[in-house]
Amino acid sequence: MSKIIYLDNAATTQLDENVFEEMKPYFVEHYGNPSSVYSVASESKKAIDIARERVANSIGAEVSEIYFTNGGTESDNWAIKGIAENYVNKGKHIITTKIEHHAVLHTCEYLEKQGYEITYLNVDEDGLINIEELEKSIRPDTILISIMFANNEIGTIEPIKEIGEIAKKHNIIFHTDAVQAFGHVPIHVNEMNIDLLSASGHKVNGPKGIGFLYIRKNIKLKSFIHGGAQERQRRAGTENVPGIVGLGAAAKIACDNMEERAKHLIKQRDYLMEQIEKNVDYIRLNGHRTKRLPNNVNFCFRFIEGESLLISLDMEGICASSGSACTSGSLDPSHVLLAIGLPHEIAHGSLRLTLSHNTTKEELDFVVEQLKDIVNRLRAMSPLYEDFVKAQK
Amino acid sequence: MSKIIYLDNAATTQLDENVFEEMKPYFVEHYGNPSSVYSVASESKKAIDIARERVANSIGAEVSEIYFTNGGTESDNWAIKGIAENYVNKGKHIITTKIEHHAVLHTCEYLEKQGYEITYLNVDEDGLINIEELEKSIRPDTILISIMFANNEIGTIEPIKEIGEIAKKHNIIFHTDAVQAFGHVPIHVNEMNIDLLSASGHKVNGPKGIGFLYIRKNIKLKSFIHGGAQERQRRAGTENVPGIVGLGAAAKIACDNMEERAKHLIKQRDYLMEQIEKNVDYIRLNGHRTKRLPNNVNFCFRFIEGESLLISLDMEGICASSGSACTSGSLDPSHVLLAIGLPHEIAHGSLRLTLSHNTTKEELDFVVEQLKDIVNRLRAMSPLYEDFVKAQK
Amino acid sequence: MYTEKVMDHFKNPRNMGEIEDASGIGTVGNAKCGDIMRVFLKIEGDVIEDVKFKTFGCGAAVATSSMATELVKGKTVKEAMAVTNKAVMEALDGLPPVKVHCSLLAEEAIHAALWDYAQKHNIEIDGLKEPKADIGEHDSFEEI
Ligand SMILES: Cc1ncc(COP(=O)(O)O)c(C=O)c1O
Ligand SMILES: Cc1ncc(COP(=O)(O)O)c(C=O)c1O
Ligand code: FES
Ligand code: FES
Repeated sequence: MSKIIYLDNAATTQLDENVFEEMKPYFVEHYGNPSSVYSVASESKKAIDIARERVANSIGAEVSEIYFTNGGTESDNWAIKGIAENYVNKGKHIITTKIEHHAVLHTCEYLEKQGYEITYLNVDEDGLINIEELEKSIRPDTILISIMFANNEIGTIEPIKEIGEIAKKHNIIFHTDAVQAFGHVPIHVNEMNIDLLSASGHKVNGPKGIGFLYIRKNIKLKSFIHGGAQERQRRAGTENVPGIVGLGAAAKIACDNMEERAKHLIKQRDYLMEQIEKNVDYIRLNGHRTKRLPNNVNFCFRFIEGESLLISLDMEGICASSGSACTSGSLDPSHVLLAIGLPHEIAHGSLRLTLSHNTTKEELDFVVEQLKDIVNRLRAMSPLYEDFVKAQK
Repeated sequence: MSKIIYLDNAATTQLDENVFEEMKPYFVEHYGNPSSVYSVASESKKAIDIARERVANSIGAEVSEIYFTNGGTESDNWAIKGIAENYVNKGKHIITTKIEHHAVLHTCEYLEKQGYEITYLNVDEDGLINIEELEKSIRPDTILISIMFANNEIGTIEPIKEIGEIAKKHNIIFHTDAVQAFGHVPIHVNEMNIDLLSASGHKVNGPKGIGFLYIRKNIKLKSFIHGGAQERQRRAGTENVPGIVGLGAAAKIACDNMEERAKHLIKQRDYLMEQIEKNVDYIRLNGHRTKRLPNNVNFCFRFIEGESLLISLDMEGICASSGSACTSGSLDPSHVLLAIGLPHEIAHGSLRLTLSHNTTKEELDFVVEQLKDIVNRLRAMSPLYEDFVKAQK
Repeated sequence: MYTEKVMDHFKNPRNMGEIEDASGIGTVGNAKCGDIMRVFLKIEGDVIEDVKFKTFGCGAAVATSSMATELVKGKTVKEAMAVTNKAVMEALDGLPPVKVHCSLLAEEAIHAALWDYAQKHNIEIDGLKEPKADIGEHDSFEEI
């Protein structure tokens, strides 16, 4: 295993060298606390202002609508719990989907215990929600629609603009978890009628431990983390200055290069899908074939189990991920794969390959080659495959 | 203004070069998500394990009792809101003090709105709580005592061991905000009967945006940030690996050098206090003279206002802080200075100088010299001083 | 956080001090919120011949006192009445939003001194109202 082929960019990405360069001065040199009066701290303050502007520009927001957080998870928690608390007088009903990230789902489950009612929308076999079902599920006491921009496992991109229109029409606040979409596909909060948007630095070649929540001007959202007066009194805690600088730099690079990178990635992605489909039998593409993130490939390989597949790929230096129960930490395979209608035993054999803009065609060819061998080897080991073959005869 | 004299180490500290060196490989090189299966991610996992062990060692805790957070503020929020939620069946009464950091106070105020009852203990003129008052305020429905280890403004160290004994005797959970004490004074969670402890990296020459919460094994504390299964399912969100590494390294360096540094700092601190008292009239030492953080000096200078003092010091390259209303962002001066019994106009003229282990005697001499001139200049400008002088005649 | 002009007036305050035989003295502010400003006026004929101030307050409070006294010096009483806190802020190239209230104090202090002058000389000044925040002499000093 000499060379590593990293195809797990939906889990986390490599920090961009240029981003790191921008961060560096804010560790040891400009360490001042941005809340301080003296001029030494003004370097930190200025750096945060620039980062906030870059982030705001990247989603068509105003500077004053960006609030830095510790990551996508905190942003999701803040948005959902915050709206639940602030608008409780209007109602206790929230609409979301069955395929959200756990940061949204577990937050919703927490709220259910507090007496809130949550509607979990179904998705079709490609992972798309149904706009009519959404509209029908709106009630007079609905206070929030929280639907992810793009799914982290199967890559499907939801019809955000249509969802925003529905939300606006019914005067309901719309939050979207854009952790996977931010920096990868165009986002415009006004055109899409998004009221709240979560994103995370480390998914776009930025640093870990930093993210933001976009909060539209008119939205009442109290603090989730109480304390000092940072972030215009809405998010307490000494600012992670290098992290914020890194997020700003990453947002700028991602947006400046988005079109070009997406074009390249989509070509790579479609090539990889095509090659896998050409070389391996009994597989199923997960997620919508075109309405998907430019870097996401996800297949189920029947008769085999995901963790075995991952370990085998790892032995060849290939980093990937799976929604199998054996990797999910629970006894069930990924809730996303179940929601798109896969039976347990098929969901078990899922493999997610998420590319970066640096992924080469040679790497993809190597992966397909290895995958073919590994799948054959694991199937030869599989009693399910044996049964299947016997039944065929 | 060629050289900067940074005497605001209670606000934030300079990142230690050696700490930064330890962090560096985890930005661009070892960027794997520690939750991943493949071996590339094992570097991140190992690094987190080492950091957790270092942090645990620094407070005499077990490795499994350390949970990484985004900073002191999050730790305080989690501890207090978490206990409030988990032990609500036992009662809704919490005891804290009037001099806590806003991260504790504003969290308690939030809980008051949710129907909890909070007792805010008084402190004496030195900022010390009264153990008997504490014991008397305990009720059958008291679920938490949250008292800071050392105060961030006046540096007073509370009688933590005695508080721990009282808490244990009455079987009440004891949380301490040790953000200012951690790494500066010895902490032992078992000897001191501490059940929950908050700390932050950037106050001990570690990075910003990282901290931890110590949670004693038997304490039931649910998640505050919901989502993925990180931190043994108790704190969701992709780990800030370089931040965690930096916190671990900073904790180790701080503890390895604590004795030596504290000895040196106390000498410096006492020298600074002595020199100021010798050179400037009409002043008051804030905080206890000996039961105080090794690096904290805090005086009120009568007839002058803190922000003017800070700006004037800044012009000489000296970074300091004040609890004056004009710097507090509210119309009142620091709640801590009011709690130790200072009238508003005297609280206005407070100055906090917090040293680092690198502070030199020459720097302190320069500061005293400047301070003397500045105080004279500002008093010459002050209508209050004019009135005072006239009244003296 | 402050403009260069603000810093300049903070560092080198113009007209700082007292006038022994002032025609009018005004002290405004509130020890509770930190700001106390005292203005001394020397008025001859209808002209402000000299002006001095003393201020207990933040950098913005000192700078606005300094600038306000500059702006009224040599002016007629009527012209001095037209010096608003906005004019003072503009002359300082602006203040941070949280510091706008400090500039109001400068305007009030000048008005209070003019009021004192008008009272002593039994005249009426157009548009001048009794200062609401004149705290006069400071008489209580807690020992520390
Ligand atoms: C869709 C989605 N939401 C939220 C998160 C959580 O982000 P973070 O781990 O940065 O807090 C992730 C990533 O894990 C994600 O993919
Ligand atoms: C005593 C105390 N508690 C809590 C905090 C909050 O820590 P952080 O800003 O790192 O979240 C601070 C520092 O500002 C502090 O001094
Ligand atoms: S077979 Fe071992 S965890 Fe699934
Ligand atoms: S005098 Fe207090 S803020 Fe200006």
